Amino acid sequence: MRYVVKRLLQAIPIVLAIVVLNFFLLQLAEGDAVDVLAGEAGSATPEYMAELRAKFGLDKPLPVQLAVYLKNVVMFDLGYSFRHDMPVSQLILDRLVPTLLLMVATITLAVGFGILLGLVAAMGLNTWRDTAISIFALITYATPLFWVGLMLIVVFSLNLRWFPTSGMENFAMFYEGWDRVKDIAHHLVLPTVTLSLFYLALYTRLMRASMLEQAGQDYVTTARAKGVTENRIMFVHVLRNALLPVVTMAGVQVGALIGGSVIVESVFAWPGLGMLAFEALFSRDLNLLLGIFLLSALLVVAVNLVVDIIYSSLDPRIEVN
Amino acid sequence: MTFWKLFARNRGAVVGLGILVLIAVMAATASLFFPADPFSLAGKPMSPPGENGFLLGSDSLGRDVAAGIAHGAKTSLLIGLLATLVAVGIGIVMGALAGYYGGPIDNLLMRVTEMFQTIPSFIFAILLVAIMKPSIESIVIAIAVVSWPAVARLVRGEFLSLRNREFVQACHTLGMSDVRIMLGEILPNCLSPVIVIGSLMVATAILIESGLAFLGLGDPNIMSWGFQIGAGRTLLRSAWWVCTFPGIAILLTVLAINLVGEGINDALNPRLRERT
Amino acid sequence: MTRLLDITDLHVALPPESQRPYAVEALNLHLEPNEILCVVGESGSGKSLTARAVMGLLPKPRVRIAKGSVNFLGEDLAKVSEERLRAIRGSQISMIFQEPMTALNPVMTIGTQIDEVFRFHEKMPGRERRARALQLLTDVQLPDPEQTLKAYPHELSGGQRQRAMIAMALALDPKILIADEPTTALDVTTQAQVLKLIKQMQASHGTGVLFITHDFGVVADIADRVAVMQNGLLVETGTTDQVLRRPEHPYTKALIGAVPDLVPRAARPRSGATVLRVKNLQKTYRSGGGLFGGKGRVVHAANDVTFDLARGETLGIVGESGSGKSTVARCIVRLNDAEAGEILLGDTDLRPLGRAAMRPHRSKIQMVFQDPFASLNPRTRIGKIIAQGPMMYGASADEAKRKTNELLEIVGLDARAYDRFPHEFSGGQRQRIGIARALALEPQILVADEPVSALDVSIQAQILRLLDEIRDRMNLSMVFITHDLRVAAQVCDRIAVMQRGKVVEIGPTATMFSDPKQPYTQELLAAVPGKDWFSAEDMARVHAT
Amino acid sequence: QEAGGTLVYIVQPEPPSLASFLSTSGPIGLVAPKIYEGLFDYDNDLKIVPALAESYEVSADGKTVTFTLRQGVTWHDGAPFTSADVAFSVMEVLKQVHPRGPNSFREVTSIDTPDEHTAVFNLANPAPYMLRALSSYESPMVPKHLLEGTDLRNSDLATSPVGTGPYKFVEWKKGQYIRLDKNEAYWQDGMPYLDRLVGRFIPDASTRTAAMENGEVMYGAYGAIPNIDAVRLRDTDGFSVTTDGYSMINPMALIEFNTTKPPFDNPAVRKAVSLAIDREFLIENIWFGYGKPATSALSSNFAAVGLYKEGMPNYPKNADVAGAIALLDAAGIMPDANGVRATATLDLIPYGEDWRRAGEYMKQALAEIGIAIELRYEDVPTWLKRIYADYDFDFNVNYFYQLSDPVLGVHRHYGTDQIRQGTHFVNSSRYSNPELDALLAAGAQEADATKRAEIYGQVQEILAEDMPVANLFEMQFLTVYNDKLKEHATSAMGAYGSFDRAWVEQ
Ligand SMILES: Nc1ncnc2c1ncn2[C@@H]1O[C@H](COP(=O)(O)OP(=O)(O)OP(=O)(O)O)[C@@H](O)[C@H]1O
Ligand SMILES: Nc1ncnc2c1ncn2[C@@H]1O[C@H](COP(=O)(O)OP(=O)(O)OP(=O)(O)O)[C@@H](O)[C@H]1O
Ligand SMILES: [Mg+2]
Ligand SMILES: [Mg+2]
Repeated sequence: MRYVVKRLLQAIPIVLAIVVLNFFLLQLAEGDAVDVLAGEAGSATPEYMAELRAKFGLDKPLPVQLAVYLKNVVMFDLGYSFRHDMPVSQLILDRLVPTLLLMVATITLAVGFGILLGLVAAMGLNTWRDTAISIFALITYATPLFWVGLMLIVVFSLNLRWFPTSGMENFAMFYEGWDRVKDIAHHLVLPTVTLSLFYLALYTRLMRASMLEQAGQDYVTTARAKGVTENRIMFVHVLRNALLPVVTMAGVQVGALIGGSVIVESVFAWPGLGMLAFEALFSRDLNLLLGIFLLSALLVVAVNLVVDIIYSSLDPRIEVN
Repeated sequence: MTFWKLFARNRGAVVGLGILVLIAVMAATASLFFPADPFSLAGKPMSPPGENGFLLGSDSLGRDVAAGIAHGAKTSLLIGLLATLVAVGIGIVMGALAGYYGGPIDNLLMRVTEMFQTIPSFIFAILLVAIMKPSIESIVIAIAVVSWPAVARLVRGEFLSLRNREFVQACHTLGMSDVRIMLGEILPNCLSPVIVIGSLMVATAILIESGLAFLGLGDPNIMSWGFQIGAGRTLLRSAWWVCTFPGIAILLTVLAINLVGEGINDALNPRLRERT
Repeated sequence: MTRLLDITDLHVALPPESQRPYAVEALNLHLEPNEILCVVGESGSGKSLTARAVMGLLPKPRVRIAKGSVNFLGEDLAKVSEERLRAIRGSQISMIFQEPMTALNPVMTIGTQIDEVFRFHEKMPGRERRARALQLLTDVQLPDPEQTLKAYPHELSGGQRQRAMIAMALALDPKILIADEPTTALDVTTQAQVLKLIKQMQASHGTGVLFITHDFGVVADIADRVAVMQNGLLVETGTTDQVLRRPEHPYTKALIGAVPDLVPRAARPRSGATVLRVKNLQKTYRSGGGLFGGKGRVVHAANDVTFDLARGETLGIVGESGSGKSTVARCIVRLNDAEAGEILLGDTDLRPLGRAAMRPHRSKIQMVFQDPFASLNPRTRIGKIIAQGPMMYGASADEAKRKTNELLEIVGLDARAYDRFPHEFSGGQRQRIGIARALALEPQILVADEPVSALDVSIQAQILRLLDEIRDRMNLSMVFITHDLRVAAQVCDRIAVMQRGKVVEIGPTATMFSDPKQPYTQELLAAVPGKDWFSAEDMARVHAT
Repeated sequence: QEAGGTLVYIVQPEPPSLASFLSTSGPIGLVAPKIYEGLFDYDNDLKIVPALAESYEVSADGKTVTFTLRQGVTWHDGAPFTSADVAFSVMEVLKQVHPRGPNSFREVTSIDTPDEHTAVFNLANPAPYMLRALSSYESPMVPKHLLEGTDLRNSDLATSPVGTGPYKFVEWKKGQYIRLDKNEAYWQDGMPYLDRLVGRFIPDASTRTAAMENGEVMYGAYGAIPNIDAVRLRDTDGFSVTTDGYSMINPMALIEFNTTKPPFDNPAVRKAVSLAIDREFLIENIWFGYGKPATSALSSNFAAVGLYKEGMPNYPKNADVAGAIALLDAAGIMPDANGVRATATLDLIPYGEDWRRAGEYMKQALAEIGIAIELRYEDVPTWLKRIYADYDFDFNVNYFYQLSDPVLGVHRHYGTDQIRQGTHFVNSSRYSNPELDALLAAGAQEADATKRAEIYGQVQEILAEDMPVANLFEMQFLTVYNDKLKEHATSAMGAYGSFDRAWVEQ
């Protein structure tokens, strides 16, 4: 527990640095939220726009704006999204659940299948199975995400009618309770599959390489010398050691997932944070974007922490302390 | 065994290299086979492949898809290579300094690296392109900026393990300067993993570029595969060829680069050397 | 008595591109119950592959048995099914490996790993298995067996891990125990304990042991019979006495002749001039513990180390692994920063000097490293490796090249070496290159940190001779670090014994060996393997035959 | 008809808010008019249809307009709707904070409310165009009791609107949908037929089409379904495409030139550009046949009210390259060694792929007459700032709504008073012509139809010669719908209408 607190404390400077960095980066972008709002509203007078700027605090000098923002962040206040007319924290919170759903489902699927495929490939090294898996992994990796997404929609939504095209729920029905869970799961399938296909390739290859590496280690020979069966060697001895790099990788990837899913969220109209960030950027909704970056940083920190804890439970040599 | 012989043992890698060479040749000779501007309205819009003199069909404005692929190869490869070079450059400098000096410098540089890693990379790339305006340069910079941390971590790891190796210490006892040790002694020894990760990064860069173009953040003046896909995606259902052929081009290239990368990896990995 | 194991005409084929077609060729070897057969031979001679062939653990399909039979109690192990082999492995024939760290699965407890042996060979309720495991750990004299069962490999010391391995190997009372260099990775005192243990266990179980080593000291201590291998061929076999005292084959003779004598050679007179004086050197390693505190590990690797070094003298530093020998060496050449004390080179105290201030003094103290391969940049040509030192101190390219060629000649390499890469040389040659590099700067002091421990005995002897020659020729002073007391006896004028960061005893070599004062020194001397065997007289006899 | 059911339709992009009294943003229009109502609605022939006002009466001098309001109308929270709400909506809200309100109601000096159901608008000058700006999209009536005394620009109504319309606001799930349920207390008996409206946000165009084909959504307007797919769906059973419902907005695609710097400070070059562009090519290949080549500064839709003048020069249907080159030659703009007469950067409006295609086409087309173009694509805020705040551009493709009257939608391009730096979608060409200014001022107040037509005839002639803005084509927005959906286009407002009569075949 103390360790967790310590890790989180260590993350604070990084997170603040990210905020500052992004704050200035976003200032480099031309135009501001008021331009966008005014542009959307139709004609708006410069006076009105000045008034809005004053209201949003955009007329103050940059350091002051930054100071105000930082002060708020320290007090766990992410500020207000002028474009959405809502507190940033509420907006983000709304999107967090779908994002986590997609992320967790994707990671689970990608890591799960990646491990499985990697295992199968490594065990049948240089057989047709190995080759087929390797080719499959490469192709899924090399196909642009949006193409996969659109094709899945065409095949599974339009032709086969198995899955809905987009969205997170059936909006004609507004299911409740258990039906709603099933409905959401139904909607989750295609985006998850699309996104996982990409990561699946990484994990498959990583797992295969890791298995092969571990299979050459001395302790495997020892186990053989003891008369342990090949299956046990693979699944008990090698697998656990081989999982270590995969776990590390999964930790790194979670952070990338928030951003990496912009395309998938866009294609499947999945209400995640990636799309929100994307829109926030183009509407210069600085507070919102900073809020998302902040959250993503926290998420990465948290996930890394979890990964480290998992890691230490897989690898007794590492102690969390 | 020579590097080439080791490399050639991996059949996939040789095939990949072949494809890559073909694509490079295509990029180099694009203007020979398709002398016209790939943006020019060459004929009847939306011609299917093989009709109206379009080998791979034409798009909604009547632009030749084949010409676009040939000319786009140059852009896509260029973006891939440039972005990788820049990323590898930054990554090596950061990683080398951090790994070599360790301690507070390492701490600082690694925190910076981490910072870049906690920002969702694709969004970050979009942000950079949006700020700098879509153009080849901004796309290259954006891809490089989001890609270097991986290289930095790798190089740092290598430097950390190599800096205590005896041959490096021998250089210390000779009184060699730090810069010389870093550049002349350690760096050459960690180039192989860098080359491997670099080769894969080229592929990733091409994919990122196509993703950016999909979101409308490509350079509107330059033909690239990403541009073709971005422009053709709404036609996916009515004129499949507009978006599919460039997609296949990307797929083949990324595939080829990956195969080559794996081949290099196998050839350079002493552990795998003993195996078939 | 029936033979336990009878290997006839064994051929182990290597993959096509290897340097020789067979790793093991036409090998005939047998093992009787209750005997220890030592297989010796230089690195790469095929010892390990022989052992693996017996176990059915060859890295198939690239390396396989091409011909011959391995007869174990009437069964030909070269032909039986994988199933049958698995049943035999671990129960009838078991094996111990060289590296105690990597040979155990790092993520499984010792208990689980021992338990596997029982699980796969005998139907036994869990409780009984546990009791047996506990008994085994007690038998191999592991402290606190209960605790050890739950421990992970990294929580044990090297010696303890090797004991756990032995426990595992002996779990089911195998008829044959194969030990592939089980003590090479251990320091002398631990090695002595482990050897004793193996011998005890073997005697009490009546096991036949196939013991692979390249250390003749070890052979002398435990073997009943010896087999000598060279390049995949069995060149000589016989009882220990026969082979060690009356070797027939020139290769065996050469090997035995290269074993350094434990009787110190005559010390040379000390000259008056002191070149290096080390006073109260302190070096502490702190690890673990982060930004916000937490307890780290603190190791006093050098604790109040004081000695001096006269011109032309060789000072040996000996002591078991982890005693701080390397730390002292590294502090002297300023690869590590000591936190207190003085390192006086002439009148200059090197300790407080910064990187830049140190540079002019660098050339006066040079170092020879332990591992000849690791100490040479694999991507740099030999010529450049040697020449870059002088060039850094202002020599012209021609001058440096001339000097390099001269040095190559001194260390016994021909000038063609200049344009080649390190991997194109043998271990001994590489170590010569390392020495040439150190000499290129014409240092006053040479610090050699275990310069020969990575080398075969025969090559080791050559290098030691070379160092001797050079020292005489250039009137070098040398700090020579080793854990091998035989080597120390042959090289050093004086010896400092280190234990836990402290110099416990220092004095002329001869006195050290004949009249050790400190218990620790006595303990070290007692642990030297085969110390009753290779006396000067014996050696003389070997050379005479 | 059948009552009941849910209509899921596409709202794209997600609206920034639902405050239609603050913003005319398109996506707001797709939702808010279902909740708020205006005094009038308009049918497809632009005839007035009573809504919150049952009737109106204009005094002889045109300076007083009296509206008789409907009785028994209540706000969604139960409060009654009265003339006080009308006075408040126009005077305190629309005239103050609405983007177009100050223009639409500029002549309104005060509003008298003699009783709860009568509102008398007092005008400084006659304002015939005002009666065309009373729809719920242009001028929504808002609840006085909820807004009075609050900060209008920061009102809760922006995210949870309360109106008098056929549907009540229920929920807005950001990034997903807005849900409206039937207003049981709606003043039109038995209406609306639908139980529920759900506006869905689907960012990707191809996915929107797929969702339409799959039956997940039934209605998509304002280009929600790309034209190419609309064309395909039009020929598919079960789906239809209509161009009805856009007559009030009158969209026009055009080029804005920066008339203050070369090369487009020269009218000859601007005209040459207009000549060199093949309007039919654009319509055919980018908008897939939907659209009509522009033939004047005014949309031909104004022919109905007699303001459109035929036969203007310089708006060819197909490219007149020879004519363009002749113009340039005559103006002394000669090609250099590479055949380049002028170079310029074309800014692309960041509102969709079609405009990028149009830019790419124009680059090719203008190369023919020796104008070398670099395309520039930036995101919305950057682009807005560049064009309307910094004036840092050569020319840009754009589109505008000409709306129901030139005063509302056309004047803003050309008047000297419309050079308002920092204000979006006004005279960014910075074209200034006193003669034209006078004509525009006269046109705004002229009540007599023939005189007004004459004035606008002159306006069109001047603009055809000076061409500060080159109109390209009259856009036809498409509404794609599932055939099960009926009666969704009864209003001239189309998708910006109330859907009160829409119903779904079960
Ligand atoms: N997996 C393998 N593939 C190919 N060649 C091998 C393999 N293992 C060993 N060899 C070769 O077989 C020969 C004998 O190897 P072996 O391991 O038996 O030597 P050793 O006598 O045990 O040496 P050491 O003392 O270094 O352990 C060597 O030349 C080695 O290069
Ligand atoms: N960089 C380091 N960080 C922390 N502890 C270290 C470090 N280097 C050495 N030590 C510790 O310091 C002690 C002395 O190490 P040193 O390498 O000097 O021993 P040594 O006598 O040379 O042993 P060996 O014979 O195994 O080479 C050991 O306990 C070791 O674990
Ligand atoms: Mg061996
Ligand atoms: Mg040491």
